[in-house]
Amino acid sequence: MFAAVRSVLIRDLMLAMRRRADVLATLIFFVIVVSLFPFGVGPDAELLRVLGPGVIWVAALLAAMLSLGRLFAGDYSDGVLEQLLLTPQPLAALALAKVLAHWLLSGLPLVLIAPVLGLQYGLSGEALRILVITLLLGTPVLSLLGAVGAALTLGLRGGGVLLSLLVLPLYVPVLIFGAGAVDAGLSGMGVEGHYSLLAAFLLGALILAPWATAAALRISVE
Amino acid sequence: MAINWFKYSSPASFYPLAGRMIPWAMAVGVLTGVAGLYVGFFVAPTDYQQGESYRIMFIHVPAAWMSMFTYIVMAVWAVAGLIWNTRLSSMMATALAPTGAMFTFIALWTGALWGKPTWGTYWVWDARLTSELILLFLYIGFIALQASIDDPRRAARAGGLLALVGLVNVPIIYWSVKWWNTLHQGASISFAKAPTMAAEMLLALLLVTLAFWAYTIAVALMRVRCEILESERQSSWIYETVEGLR
Amino acid sequence: MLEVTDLECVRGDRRLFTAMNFSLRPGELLHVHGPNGSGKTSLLRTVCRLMEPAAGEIRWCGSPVRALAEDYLAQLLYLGHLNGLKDELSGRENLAINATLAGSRITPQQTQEALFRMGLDGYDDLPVKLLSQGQKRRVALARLLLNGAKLWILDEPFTALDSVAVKTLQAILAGHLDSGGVVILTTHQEFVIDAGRVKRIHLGA
Amino acid sequence: MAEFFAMGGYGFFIWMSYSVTALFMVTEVLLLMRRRRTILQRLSRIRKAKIGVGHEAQT
Repeated sequence: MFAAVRSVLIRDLMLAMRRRADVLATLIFFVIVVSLFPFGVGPDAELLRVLGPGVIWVAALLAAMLSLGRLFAGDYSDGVLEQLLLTPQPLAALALAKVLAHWLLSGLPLVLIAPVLGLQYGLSGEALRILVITLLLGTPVLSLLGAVGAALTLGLRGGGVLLSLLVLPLYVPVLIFGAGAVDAGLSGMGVEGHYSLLAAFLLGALILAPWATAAALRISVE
Repeated sequence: MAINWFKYSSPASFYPLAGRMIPWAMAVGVLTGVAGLYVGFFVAPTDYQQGESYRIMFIHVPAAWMSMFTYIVMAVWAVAGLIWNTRLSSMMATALAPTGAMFTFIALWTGALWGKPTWGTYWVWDARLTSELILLFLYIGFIALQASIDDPRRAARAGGLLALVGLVNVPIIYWSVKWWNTLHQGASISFAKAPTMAAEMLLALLLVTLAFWAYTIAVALMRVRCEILESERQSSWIYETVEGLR
Repeated sequence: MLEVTDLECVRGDRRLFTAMNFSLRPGELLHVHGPNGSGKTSLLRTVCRLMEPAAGEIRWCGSPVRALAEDYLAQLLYLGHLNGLKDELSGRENLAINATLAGSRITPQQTQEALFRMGLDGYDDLPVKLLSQGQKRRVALARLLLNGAKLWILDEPFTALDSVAVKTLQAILAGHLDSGGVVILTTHQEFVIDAGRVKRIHLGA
Repeated sequence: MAEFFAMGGYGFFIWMSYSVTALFMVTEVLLLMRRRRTILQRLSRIRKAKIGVGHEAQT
């Protein structure tokens, strides 16, 4: 089973390396969305400092949406997904491998570049640290929950919009506690509560989402 | 699967049963609705803090209750359909969704109209309004997903799974929003306590809730009958049972 | 070995077939034929458990496949309309990943031999997207040589193959039947199998 | 009467709430009735077509 999980993971990473433009596009989208906000709300440093964490988090949600559409679409259209369903491996484990690959390719880069964008918004070192930790805990949840939506909307017309409609409401808790942590940390309220809640979400999603994704894939391939 | 443990789980026998139930449910709905409005407008006293504006409560609160109950009932039907692969359960879920979404919208709409005279603004990011808004998105997602799938079996199963995921998430979302709201707003506008609930007010609330329940049942049954007619157009019983086809 | 009883298949609101019965013993091949849209692919996908049957049962070696779950899948090899190959990867990489997922260990040597037998010597390192339609199909068919599955389910395996490749595939199928395997396939083409026994099912009016 | 409709100055909010609710509920019922009629008409056309060709309704 681990050999199979590893080979799916490596295959997805390998494919991404041969099609780097897709990975880069998500990252650049993230950077552009974050950088656009000051044009909308004005360059007031104080205002931007307050908005910063929220803007970065919302942009991360949107970037995740953008990349989720591709999570299973390629495998669906060339028949690889059928073959995955027919392997004598637990489908949830294979789905988890694909989600992990998705996070490494589109979640982790966002986490790494977020501090740079945070500087644009004048966030302090402490705020940046909290932001990175929450993103690190939160973005895998986005990938895990998003995978369920991506699997459900596979091959449907208007898939992208539909996917956002299904998944974005489910992201609300992650958004609240992810973006809220920076505020809580800076106002001295203690940020551990946020961390543990995000970790709990991650754990819950890690346990439940692969099963739901596997079930959704079976429904969509039929 | 071998025993038909519930006779009415087959569309053919449920269709006429539903037809007999609809007028009764409608009648109960209209009667309790009229009674509720009468008590609400002519018996219940004017609130000493909010004046007459609190009378919006008589639809706002029942609509909000309905929106949540309906979601749970819908999800339970959908999940039952997913587990036991019974067509009728999934159809019930599909039939409940638009009415649930409608009550969610009504709760939002009346909440906004109640908010203006009470809080001075149509929209506040109050925990209840916000989670109601997210609930509306969940309903719309369910409806949109089913609408974009052509194969009825896939639509039923995908909807069931989505409803299950939603059901797990609803408490988390509700609780997060509540927490978020108390953190940002303080407890300045808790209005559950504001109108001291007179017995007449409670009576009106309960009557309207009952009316909404009966209405939802009637409308869901009407919709389920349409779903059955559409999906069973190949079966001969349709042509034997349905009046007006001869 | 494989028994199908009273199988019924519904697609959308169309009833494709009802009361389908057949059984296959080791060394038997089932040729499913019928016009387009008669439910050939649906039958194959149902036997693979990609689709849930509306009614009926499929048994493998006496046990229902529903209960066997992954043990059944380990005995099964399915090749659909789609080749199930990643365009960006080479034939060799595709086959290696497929084998790992199927739970079988193969050496690069074996992959090389399989591709050679399919007449793809020298193409094994090219990304699949550079191959022709027939060459892609042959890469997909090379899986037959690298998999220990007893039950082969092949949807139109002869499409896009040239006459040499058709002969090779016939030989591979015959070898599989000789070693006690079972094959279900659909095709519009005539084919000759010297080994085993060929059964036929006609679908549609 | 006018006093009743004014609702102590809150008439606009109250009647907008109640009228929209009533409108939605009535519209939903009407739409469902129309949907049912359309389906029944289509079914009876299908039935007539079947009889016309000389086939009986499918069994």
